[in-house]
Amino acid sequence: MSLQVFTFLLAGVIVVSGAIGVVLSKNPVHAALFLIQTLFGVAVEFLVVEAHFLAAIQVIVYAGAIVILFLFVIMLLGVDRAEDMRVEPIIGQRPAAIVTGGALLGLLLAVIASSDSLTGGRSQKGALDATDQLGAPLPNVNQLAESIFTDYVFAFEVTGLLLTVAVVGAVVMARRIPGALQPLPRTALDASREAAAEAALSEAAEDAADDGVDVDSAGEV
Amino acid sequence: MGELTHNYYLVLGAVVFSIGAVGLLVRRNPLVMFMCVELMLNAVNLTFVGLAWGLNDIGGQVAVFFVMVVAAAEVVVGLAIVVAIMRRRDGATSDDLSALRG
Amino acid sequence: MIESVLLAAESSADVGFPALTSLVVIPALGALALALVPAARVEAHRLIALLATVITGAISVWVLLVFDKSDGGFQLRSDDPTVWVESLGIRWDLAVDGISLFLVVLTGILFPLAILGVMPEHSPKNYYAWIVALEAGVMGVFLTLDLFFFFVFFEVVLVPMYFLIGRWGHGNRVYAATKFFLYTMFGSALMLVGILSIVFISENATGVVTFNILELAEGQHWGQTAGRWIFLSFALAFSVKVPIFPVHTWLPDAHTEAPTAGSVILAGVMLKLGTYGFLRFGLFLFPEASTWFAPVMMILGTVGIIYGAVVATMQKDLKRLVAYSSIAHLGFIVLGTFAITTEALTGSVMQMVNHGLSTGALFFLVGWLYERRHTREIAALGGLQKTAPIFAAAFTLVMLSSIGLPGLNGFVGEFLILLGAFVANPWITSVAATGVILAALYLLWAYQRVFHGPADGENAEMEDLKLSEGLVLLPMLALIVFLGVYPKPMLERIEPSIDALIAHIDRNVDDWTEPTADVLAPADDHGEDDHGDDEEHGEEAE
Amino acid sequence: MIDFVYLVPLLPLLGFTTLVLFGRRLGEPAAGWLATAAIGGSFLSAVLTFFGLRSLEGEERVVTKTLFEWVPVGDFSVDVAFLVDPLSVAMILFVTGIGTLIHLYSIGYMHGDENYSKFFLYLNLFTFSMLMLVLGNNLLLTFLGWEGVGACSYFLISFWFTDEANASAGKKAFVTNRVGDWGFMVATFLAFATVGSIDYLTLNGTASQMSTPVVTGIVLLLFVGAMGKSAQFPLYLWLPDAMAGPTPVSALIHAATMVTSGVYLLTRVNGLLYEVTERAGWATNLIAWVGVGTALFAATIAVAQNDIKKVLAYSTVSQLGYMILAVGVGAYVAAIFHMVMHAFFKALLFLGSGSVIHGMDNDQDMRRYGGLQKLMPITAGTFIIGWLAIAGVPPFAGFWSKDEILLGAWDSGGLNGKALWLVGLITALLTAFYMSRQVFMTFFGRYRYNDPDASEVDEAWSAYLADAEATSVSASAAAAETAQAHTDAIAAHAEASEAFSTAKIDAATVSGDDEESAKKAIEAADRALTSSAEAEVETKESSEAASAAATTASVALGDAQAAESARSGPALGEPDDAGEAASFLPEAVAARAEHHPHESPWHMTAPLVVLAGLSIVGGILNLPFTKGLHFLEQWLEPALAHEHVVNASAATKWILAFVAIAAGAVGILVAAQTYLQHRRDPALVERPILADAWGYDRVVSAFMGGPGTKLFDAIAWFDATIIDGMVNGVATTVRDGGSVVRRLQSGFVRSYALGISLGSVALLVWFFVRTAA
Repeated sequence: MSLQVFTFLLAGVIVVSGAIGVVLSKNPVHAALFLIQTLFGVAVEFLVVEAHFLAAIQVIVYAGAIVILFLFVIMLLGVDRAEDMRVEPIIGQRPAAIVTGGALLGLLLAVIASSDSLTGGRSQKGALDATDQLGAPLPNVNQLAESIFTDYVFAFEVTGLLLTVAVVGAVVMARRIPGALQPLPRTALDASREAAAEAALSEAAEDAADDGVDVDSAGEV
Repeated sequence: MGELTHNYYLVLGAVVFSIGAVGLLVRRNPLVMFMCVELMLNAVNLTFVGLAWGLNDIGGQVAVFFVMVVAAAEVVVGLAIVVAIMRRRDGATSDDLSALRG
Repeated sequence: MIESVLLAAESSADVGFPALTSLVVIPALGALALALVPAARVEAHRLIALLATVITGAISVWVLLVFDKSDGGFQLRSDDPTVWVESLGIRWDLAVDGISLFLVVLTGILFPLAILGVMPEHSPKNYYAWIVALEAGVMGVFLTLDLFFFFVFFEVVLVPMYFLIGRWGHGNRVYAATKFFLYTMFGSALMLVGILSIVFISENATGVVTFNILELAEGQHWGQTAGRWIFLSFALAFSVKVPIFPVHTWLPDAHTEAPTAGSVILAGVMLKLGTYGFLRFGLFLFPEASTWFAPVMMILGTVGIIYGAVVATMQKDLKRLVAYSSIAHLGFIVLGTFAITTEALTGSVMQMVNHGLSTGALFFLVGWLYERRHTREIAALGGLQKTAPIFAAAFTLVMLSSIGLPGLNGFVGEFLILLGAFVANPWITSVAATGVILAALYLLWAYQRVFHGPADGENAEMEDLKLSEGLVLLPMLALIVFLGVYPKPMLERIEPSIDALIAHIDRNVDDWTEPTADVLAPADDHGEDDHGDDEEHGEEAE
Repeated sequence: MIDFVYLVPLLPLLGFTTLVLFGRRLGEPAAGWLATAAIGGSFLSAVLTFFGLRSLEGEERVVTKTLFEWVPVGDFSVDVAFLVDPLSVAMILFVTGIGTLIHLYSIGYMHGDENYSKFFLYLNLFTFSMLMLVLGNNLLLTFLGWEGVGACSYFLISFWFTDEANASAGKKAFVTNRVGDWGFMVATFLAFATVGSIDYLTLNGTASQMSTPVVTGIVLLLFVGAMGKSAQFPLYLWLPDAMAGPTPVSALIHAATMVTSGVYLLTRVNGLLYEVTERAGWATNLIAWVGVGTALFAATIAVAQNDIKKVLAYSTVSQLGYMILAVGVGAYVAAIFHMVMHAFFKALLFLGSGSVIHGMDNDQDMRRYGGLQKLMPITAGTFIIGWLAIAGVPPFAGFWSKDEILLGAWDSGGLNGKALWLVGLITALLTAFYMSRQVFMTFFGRYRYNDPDASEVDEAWSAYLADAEATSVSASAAAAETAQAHTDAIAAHAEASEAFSTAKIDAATVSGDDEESAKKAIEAADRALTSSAEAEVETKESSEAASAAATTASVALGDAQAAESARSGPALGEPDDAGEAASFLPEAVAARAEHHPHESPWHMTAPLVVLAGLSIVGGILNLPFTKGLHFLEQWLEPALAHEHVVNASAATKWILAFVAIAAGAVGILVAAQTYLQHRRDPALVERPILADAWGYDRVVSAFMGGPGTKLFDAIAWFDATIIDGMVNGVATTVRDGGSVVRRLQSGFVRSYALGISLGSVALLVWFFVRTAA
């Protein structure tokens, strides 16, 4: 077992355990922290296969910026309370999700197992192990830069535009509009929830009546 | 166990992707759902990088670069939406937003 | 034939003024102008609509005047059609021949009358805009030689009519409009597949993509089976539009609930899109399939004649009765179209115009009746001839035209259709001819119930025909009488194109010849010889 | 001079257009005079045409005058062209001639009608159409006229459209005729499909080359057309109803001209008929039998009609049957001869009846006529001439032509011909009978207009009985009431006497002030007792009186009932007497008594006189005695190439003539015995089933109104429910399917995500399976 494989496996355990943590932790803050764990693990995996630049921005952008953004939002909105994982309003969603996830995993693995060789055309610019005129291996950043600013320059520009639009959009949406906010439209779920609450209330009232207690006060209790 | 091959990355990617997918389907908190989406994106990134290595082609890494940018944009917009929703209803879950029911 | 057509097109290209294009463009511009004028400028709407339609009508009459009656090919066609999509061979290619000429003129005349004849009850701006837009679409269908544009126009006309019925109609108007729209849309969905099929089949054979019907028809690259199937896809679209039994039920609803102008246009020109389609895109593109399906179509036409008449007889709503009478009349046209003889085809084309005039006029009258009495129920009317003698006289004349009284236009068309169809198939035609009895039955019975008898209640106070209404009706009545007494100018313009069409069918279908007046030739030896010679001379003379 | 033929239809057309445009402004009587002048001019033109044609030699007398090309399409070409030959000229002469007379007559008859000018407008249009029918050189132009006259007939029958019955009759005429027109049209198609032409000369010329089925088909289909227009069984139904129109219309259209056009048409294509006779004799024989059958059938119905115009209508049907018979046996000259003669005398009879109706205040019931010859001498005289003519009395017009037809039938060969002749003869007898009946009932006998008729007497009696009964009932009710009052009074008296005694007892027990009041009470009670006793006596008297009145009334009722049951119908020839019920006769009777029948104005009588003259001498046209006297036959020869040549010997002819005269005489004598001398009860012949026209009309109407309407309704129901139901069913299915599928759209984003996941799984499976395979 080479160092490479060892590193990969170690990082892999970090990644997978982080991912499971994200899914299972009731508190979004915990989930965010687990996500950071996963992202760091991924960064390590990048390093293993010589994607140095990507590993760097994985840490800087993802872990540094995106997850922090998540945490900001969680804190801003104060939604850091635990989600009740015991109930599932949509009937059959959870088993279906697990079956689907399992099937997805199984099939993907089956596909990987059944494909024995790699095929595919080259992209126009550069192999990973390209060298300069002197025969020295090119730094990863240089290679990536060359590819991005030649072959993919149009995509790059468009991405820039996309980011700008996203920022503008985010600002517009998150802006606080003066005056009262339009409440969310009522949904079927709301109705069922209210019905359930009402049923519970009337049940309580009945119980209270049985016990000879005033209904209103029971409601307040 | 021998040498590291791109298949390791593919398997890892598949596992993380599936976990992300299950999380997305199971969790109701929109923020956590976003995190699961990030997991899935990262899983894809892993396969890209792994294949770039296996195929000895920088193109895979370029793709990852773009994925990251798009992920950043997506998170920005998505979180803005979450903020906008949460302002209207505190502690809303994704199931509360079912106004498009047929 | 193509050569002659192209030659004709060149010879008539020196007109200098794109008359046919303007027939489509002027109404379209009119609609645009109406859309741009503010809704508050009420007086401007009617004026613009009138201006657009009257100019269009004038151009259509001018086209009629410059039309060369000796030429059976397409005329006034630009020799260098504007290419719209080069790679798909889609061209803005308009032309007129004897078959489309009178439909174009009918459209040109009917639209201004429809605008003059009735005022919308509300939202005049949108109303006029839709009507004028409709004219552009209808003209486009009649004029284009390009299948792509044909399909576009064929579908485009649905939209204005949908809104006219849905917004300005009566009673159950939304139901009627939706039914009309969906039904006809459904009918023509398969036609698009058919159009693409023949275009691609031709492309495979020639390497050239073209939507031009002349080239497609001349090529006939599709085989027998494919041709029949594709013909069916076209036939379905046209059958719904005509409509032919049993896909007719949208028509009574649409006609009944439509506003008066809508009914007039619907009956006058829009139903002709179907029958015209059968002639131009059925017979011309698929000669083999048409001759193969001809007996079925003749039977369907006959069923339509009898069935429409029988159902019309029992209607309690006057407008609905007229609508069902349309089914019967269009049955005659279908019968004539698929008899594929010169007489029957010429009669069919003429009958299209006749039906437009007489049923259009009937719808005007029924509409005005409704304006006055606010009911169309036959049982609620009665004795109106006493209170409104001029109204009754106009109704009588139009009704007699519809019944097919000789000396009025309806007869000439009907007679020619039956005559030609008889030569093709005596038995079916003998049955179809009973339609004339039923036509008399349902119309006279309706007339009796509405106009005869004592007038009481509101019937006793009904206003007679107003001068303005009379003036709207006058051109139609004049044409009804003129075409009945002297149909020759019309027939001699239609016939060369029909001859060309029949020659085209004859060339492209191996074992088919036009049924001629010889099928029941006497068994006696000497008689047949003499007679046969006559026939041949007759054909040479043509 | 033949070119004058253009003027013949043109003048009525001009008259028509002028009246359309200015009719209302012209008003009465200018519009009428204008129309009459137009037809008169047309008649003069016809006369000039006649002389023009006469100046030509025999075979040249067939001239085609083309006006313009009408419907030219492909192999088919039809001109507006006139075929001027002896046959058509003979027709236009009598159409315009009689037309002029009837126009003139109408000026008086339509006096005061609010649609005066419209009437003449229609008449002119009718004449124009009729002339086109006659002059057309081809089937199509004839069809134009054919339908034109049909339409005018429709307009004129329903001329007084406010009455539903008239409107229905007009519609019935048009629709029934359309059934025949179907035959005409199909015949035209068949002719075109066979010959490639539909003009008469070509058709007659190529008849011999047509195959037997074709020529038979054309002839029979044309005969279907003729059955409609010439009112033959089974399509005759409309003609009796057509009498709803104004009488001049009945005379012009439904007796003299239009209805004969079927006969004319068959005569026109005599070349075809000849071929049919030669090759498929059954077909012409069928025509002959339909003709003679209709003649007999209609004659039996005419016997029992009471409406003066209905008799004439059925008579017309019957006479048309004769003409069809003549055509069927190939006696075309006889057919045309009878057609012209019939036009003379039937127009005369109709106009005469119109004059009577006019004079009798629009009453058409012959049972109320009688003795009118004194009051309307001209009408009566001319009507009697018409009667003699139709009854076949020599030397009046009808005798000659009817004789010709019977001779033709006899001579058509074999037992079949004899049978045709015999039926024709019986019809002749019946004709003489019913026409005599009409004349006797109308012009002879007692003046009966003041008499109440049977139904009115019945009405009077039932009114009388009802009145008596009402009296009786009210009297007994009054008796019961007074008796009750009496009982009440007795009770009141008893009460009062008790009150009195109680008061006395009370007075005995009190004293002091109370004594005073008790005394007053006694006085009051005494007064009450006295008055109640008076009341008792009074009510007793009134009760007795009332019960006596009730008894009287019930006796009177019994008497009335007895009288009613004892009353018998009128004695033969005597008026029905209402007797005791006379004062209860409907007011109409009294109103009639006020009426004084009068002779019509000169516009109306002048045509009668002219027509009467023609009916007397008309026979001269074609006297049978020597060849030289066959003017009509000689004249028509160029047009009728296939006239049947009579083989019968002169002796046979004489015998047949005498038999026919004898039959006519028998008919007249029987009628005279029955209706003049009242020796027989008319009910012997006036059977209800005959009055009901053998129930045929009723059955047909019942079928049309019953199962026929039901069938039509069923089809309309089928359309609305099944056909449209299927369409709506498709729509409903789509909508229902949509509302089911809609549930999938839960609105939960996680459900959608699950869907996407499932989709990816499915895609993966697909890829995997594909690469594996």
